Amino acid sequence: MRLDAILRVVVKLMLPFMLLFSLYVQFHGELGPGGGFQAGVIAAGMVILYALIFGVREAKRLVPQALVERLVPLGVLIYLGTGLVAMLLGGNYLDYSTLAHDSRHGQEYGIMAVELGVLITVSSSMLAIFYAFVERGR
Amino acid sequence: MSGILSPETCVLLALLVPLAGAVLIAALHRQPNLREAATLGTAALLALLNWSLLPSVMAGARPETMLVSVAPGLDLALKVEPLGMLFALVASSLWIVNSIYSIGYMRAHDEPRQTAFYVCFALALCSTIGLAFAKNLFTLFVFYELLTLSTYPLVAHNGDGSARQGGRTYILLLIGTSMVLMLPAIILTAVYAGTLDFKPGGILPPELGTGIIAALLALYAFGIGKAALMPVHFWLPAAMVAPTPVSALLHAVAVVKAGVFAVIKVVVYVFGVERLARTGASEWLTVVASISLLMASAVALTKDNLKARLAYSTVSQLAYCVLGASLAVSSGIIGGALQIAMHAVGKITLFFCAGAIYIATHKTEISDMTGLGRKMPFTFAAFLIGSLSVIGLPPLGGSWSKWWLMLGGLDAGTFGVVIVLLVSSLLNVLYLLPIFLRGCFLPLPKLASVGAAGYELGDDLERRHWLVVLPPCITAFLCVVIFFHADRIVALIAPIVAP
Amino acid sequence: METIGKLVAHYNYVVTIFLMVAGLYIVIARSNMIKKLVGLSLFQTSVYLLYIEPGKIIGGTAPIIDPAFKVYSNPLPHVLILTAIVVGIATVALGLALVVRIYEAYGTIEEDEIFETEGEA
Amino acid sequence: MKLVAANLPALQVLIPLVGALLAAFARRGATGWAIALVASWLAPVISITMLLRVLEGGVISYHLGGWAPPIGIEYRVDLLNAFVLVIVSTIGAVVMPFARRSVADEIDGDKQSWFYAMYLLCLAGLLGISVTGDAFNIFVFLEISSLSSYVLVAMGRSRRSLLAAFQYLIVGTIGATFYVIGIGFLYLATGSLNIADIAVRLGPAMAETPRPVLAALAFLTVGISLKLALFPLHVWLPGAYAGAPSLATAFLAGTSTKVAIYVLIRLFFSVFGVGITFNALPVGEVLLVLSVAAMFIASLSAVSQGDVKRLLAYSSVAQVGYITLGISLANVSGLTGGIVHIFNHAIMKTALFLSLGAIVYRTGSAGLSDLAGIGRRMPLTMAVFVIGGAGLIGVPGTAGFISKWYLAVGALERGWWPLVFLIVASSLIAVLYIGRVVEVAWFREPSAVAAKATDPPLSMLLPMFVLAAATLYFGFETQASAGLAGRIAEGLLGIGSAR
Amino acid sequence: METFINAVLLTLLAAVTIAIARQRNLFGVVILAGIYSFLMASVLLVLDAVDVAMTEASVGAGVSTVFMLGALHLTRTLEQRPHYSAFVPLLVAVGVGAALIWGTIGLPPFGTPDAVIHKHVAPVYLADSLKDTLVPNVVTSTLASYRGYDTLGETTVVFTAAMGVMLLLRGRRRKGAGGDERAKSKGEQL
Repeated sequence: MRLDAILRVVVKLMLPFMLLFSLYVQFHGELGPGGGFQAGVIAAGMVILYALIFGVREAKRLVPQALVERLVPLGVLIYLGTGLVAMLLGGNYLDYSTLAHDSRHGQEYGIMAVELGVLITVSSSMLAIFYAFVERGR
Repeated sequence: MSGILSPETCVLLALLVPLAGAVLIAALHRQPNLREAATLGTAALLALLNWSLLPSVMAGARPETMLVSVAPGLDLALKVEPLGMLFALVASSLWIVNSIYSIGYMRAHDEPRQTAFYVCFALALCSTIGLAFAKNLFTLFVFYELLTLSTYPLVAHNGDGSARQGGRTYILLLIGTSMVLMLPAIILTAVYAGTLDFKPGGILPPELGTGIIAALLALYAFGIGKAALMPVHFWLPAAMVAPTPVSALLHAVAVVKAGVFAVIKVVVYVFGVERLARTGASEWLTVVASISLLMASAVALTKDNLKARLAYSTVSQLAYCVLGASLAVSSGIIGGALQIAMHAVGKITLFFCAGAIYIATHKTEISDMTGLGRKMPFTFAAFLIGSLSVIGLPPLGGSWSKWWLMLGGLDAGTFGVVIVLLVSSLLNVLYLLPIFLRGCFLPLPKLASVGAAGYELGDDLERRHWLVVLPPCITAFLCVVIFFHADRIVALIAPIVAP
Repeated sequence: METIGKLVAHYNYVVTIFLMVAGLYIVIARSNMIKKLVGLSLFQTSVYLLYIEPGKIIGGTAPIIDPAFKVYSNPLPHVLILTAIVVGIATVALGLALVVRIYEAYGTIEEDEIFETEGEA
Repeated sequence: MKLVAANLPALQVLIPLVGALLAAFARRGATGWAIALVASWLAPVISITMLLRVLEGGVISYHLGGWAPPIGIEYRVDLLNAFVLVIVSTIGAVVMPFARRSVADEIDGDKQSWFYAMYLLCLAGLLGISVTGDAFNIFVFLEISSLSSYVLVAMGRSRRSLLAAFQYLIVGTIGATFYVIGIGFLYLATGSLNIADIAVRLGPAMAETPRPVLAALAFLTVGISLKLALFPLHVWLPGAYAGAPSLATAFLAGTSTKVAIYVLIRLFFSVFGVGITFNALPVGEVLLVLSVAAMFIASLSAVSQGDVKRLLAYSSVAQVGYITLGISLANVSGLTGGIVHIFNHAIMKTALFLSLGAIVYRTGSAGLSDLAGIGRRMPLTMAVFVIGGAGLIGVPGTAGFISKWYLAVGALERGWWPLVFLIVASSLIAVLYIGRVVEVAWFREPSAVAAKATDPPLSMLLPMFVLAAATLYFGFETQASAGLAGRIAEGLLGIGSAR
Repeated sequence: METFINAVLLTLLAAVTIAIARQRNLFGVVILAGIYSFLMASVLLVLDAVDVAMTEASVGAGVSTVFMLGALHLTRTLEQRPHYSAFVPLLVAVGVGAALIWGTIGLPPFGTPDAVIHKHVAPVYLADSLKDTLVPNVVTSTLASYRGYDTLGETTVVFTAAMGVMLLLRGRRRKGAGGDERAKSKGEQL
């Protein structure tokens, strides 16, 4: 029981750091290893851990299932939309060069945008799959 | 009529009229009378169109129309030449008589799904016309298969087990032979000759070896299963499960004649008579045809079911045509062509009679028909005339075809053929005449005075069923008429074998 | 040393191939569906090496541009394999979902048992 | 507008993809259907436009992300992909009107919009495979289409669908992994992933280190053969087609195997080239044998099936055999036959599965025994079935005949005349299994479930009619199908002007 | 040096694989699979594939293990012995192995800088990444820009899988109803 309490406290303490870490992985992905996928998986892992300790109901309170299921397509939409915007601005599809005054910053922004899309879809997908499995159990 | 319409348009119409008729018939399925009227009208119009084509063809014209070019080298096109003209005339003219007969038969027997019956019938005629006027092998093949498909429902019409069984044999054998033997033959022809168009004198390149030609001929002779050359004949007896009008028009005229017609056409326009005569690549076919001819007659002797006996008689009579073609001499070809017309008229008469007897007395076995002649004099008279014509006695049409075939045998210098013909005529006598004699000269046995249907055989059988008794009388009369006009047919055919 | 290096390199190739084949073997030979899926992911994972190992350059470093380094390993295989990994997990997740449904429908996840109940493969 | 015109290749895939995402947001089935309808009807517009452009302007190359190949990923549309794109997108569009009721009937209400999302993902995946010019990009979209097809199959009502989906997933993933291995070898040998670039660099690579190249050829061939259900790697297909919901079956049968075949053709003729493919390894011989085996064994197993969906699925395996046969012939006529059969089989088989879907919609069963007499209750539906069946048999006048004609000619040009007989003989088996269904449906008394059935509403009939009409139309007018296929074949074999 | 570390790790991987093949308790199998992924990640690390290693660790060892356990929780945890003989699979596996070995023999030795793949496309990425995209991590720039379209596709794959799993597992449980049963229900409702 006490052990359980310790566990809960530790996890509660860990959560912000994990979140931080995933964000770090996300945005440091351009300089060091990492990027949307890794960050997305870590973020999902965070919630899954939370669910394992505090139960799925709690986790769903933290991250509602409906929201997750909306986020799954949203991420792809962001990625896809970035490409479309680039297209509307006169470039080929996914040609980020058109996104900013000069092509290199355009590329940078574009990469950030799509990585965000990847993050959203990956994390929410992993979570959605997890929820689906768990809820099937009950 | 060809005064009003150009021959080309007539050709096209000849194909479209039965098609339109089919649609019309289907549309009128609620009013039987109008429906039957439509059938008759279509038949009449079609015959009219064909007859209107005759003069120009006689005059040497070869009207043709292009339907559609499927692919380079594969054209769907029509072209009228004497042989096709003759076949089309026979089929379409007899369709009129047959329609009257069908109406009588179907009503008296009140068959189910009559609309479907008439529609398929019209479609079958449409395919027959297309086949008769085919300009090239591809067109011939297309309509050949369509004819099979459109007649399958007619064969399986009754829907009971035996009908389904017969239908299976029918479609499998006909589609099978045509796909496995005829189609490769056509493809080979296309590859060798580079064209599929029928041309007098043949299209095969001269350098082709005799062996290949003989093999190709075999592919055609057996691939065209509708010619019912033994051993691919047994679809025909199987098809006898169909209602008698179907057996009459399709399996005495349209379908089977389509077969032999195709064989003759291939011999004349793909191989070329001289070519075959020179190489002797068709001699084996003469032998096969003769055997088929005699065996079929022999089998016919053993059959007690009237339709079955007629069927085997048909098989043997068809062999005459193939025989004529295989002789590869002009007189033989003419004989074969004549046989198409003569046998058609004679055999349809016999089938009509068989059907009439069945309708009136519900008897199918010959042994049950003892003494029926007294009850149905007209029918049996017609039957006698038909029989004699098929046997080939003057003054009946059948005699001419036999005559020309014998000439052919002599010209080809194969006396065996003459003997075969004589023997088989004898066999014909043996299996056809007894039916008549038994019907007219034996007394009606007491117990048989009650028909299979259970009602007393009154004396007004034929008056009650005049719709099915009239047609055989007409066709019997035709047997006589055609005898005196055979020269015209010869005149029509002669050009195709003129050297 | 040189020759030993070569030998070891070949040894690596062989082991890599063994890993793939073993995964494939588990997929085909095992009847338990979860075991099949595990085998499938082993098969896919081991294929990564086919791409990554040749991408490595001795003495090179990770392909993150840095003035300090001159030689980098080939980044393209890494990119492809990142994709492959994600595809792999997606497939496995879907497969597991199917397994769960199959268990609910048949009460077993042994393929041959199911074939026996269904009567045909 | 110029914007759209400039980005057609990208839009070809993006529109269904966006549609899928929107459908994923949607909750109501009707909304999902509307989205799917719009998305899938825009696709053929684009593909046909591109085909016309290619016909006049030659190959379209589109650089995604503005990075020129081989650095970036290229969309490269030549006649071959344009043709395949048209097939896939057209089938995807034609079945949509049918989908509304069929899906509403077979899928739970709350899942319908997601089902449509899956459908669109599958469509997008297949289009993506066909349009891309990058070997690895093919793999990615292959996985999109595969995963979505697994789900589509699993959505079937019967628990067998789940089993089938799982087997499909295992086999499909093995196939995909083999493909990745093959691409790996190609990459290691040439250092490139762009198909055109690989093709250029393959010659030197082959000269230098042939083994990785040949290993690549082997693994790619096996991997793709798993996807296109080449006999004997077809075991997953019958279950999958039988288990899937009607819409999914019709769509997948028309498209998914076809796209896999496209990839095979692309690899054989555009990447490796005839030289390596057919000379370095005995690919041609093996393919030939397996194709013939498929044509016979799969057809024979189709004959004995009691579930018509399964029956048609086995026939699909056999028909794929014809296509691969054309590939293995590797001459213009043969390849033309194979490519045109991709198109012809797509329309025929989709028509068949749609009509079957309509029957399932009415009776809830695809069992042969339940279909007894259905022809009289659902005449229009069964008419479509008969036309499609005639196409499978290869009756002249249907699209199927054209394919077989070219295949046979191709075989003859290779001098393999026995193959001609095998081709036509195998189509006889089609007569057996189609005839079996037709006979039960038309000539049996209606079964309990069939008795209450009636033809489905127009929205479901129309797609069937369109496809049936196409089956007949492309049997007569083949400029658009066989003509184009011929140009493609010449292009692939480096003969003639097409490119 | 890398070669030798590599060899050790690969040997361990092989050992784990054999253990997985033999292990019949599925929990054990899943855990072993996790270990396998960790080892694989370290192999990848040695091979300079840092991003791949990171992904493999988090995905292979993390998420997929969780999913596997989730599935096990809903099904059976002990594997039956397969009824049929494993001869044919063995044959297939050996054949594939032979093909792979045969194919790889022609390849350049491990780690040489002058293999063809280091000559053609890859150098361009390494050279241009920074000036094209301001992104020093070439993997990221390639992933997101040069081959960004692949990544879009791969994101779509994830999306597809998620939708698929939801379609399969969400909603009420339904024991599979055979087609025949549906036929009856149809018969009634008509």
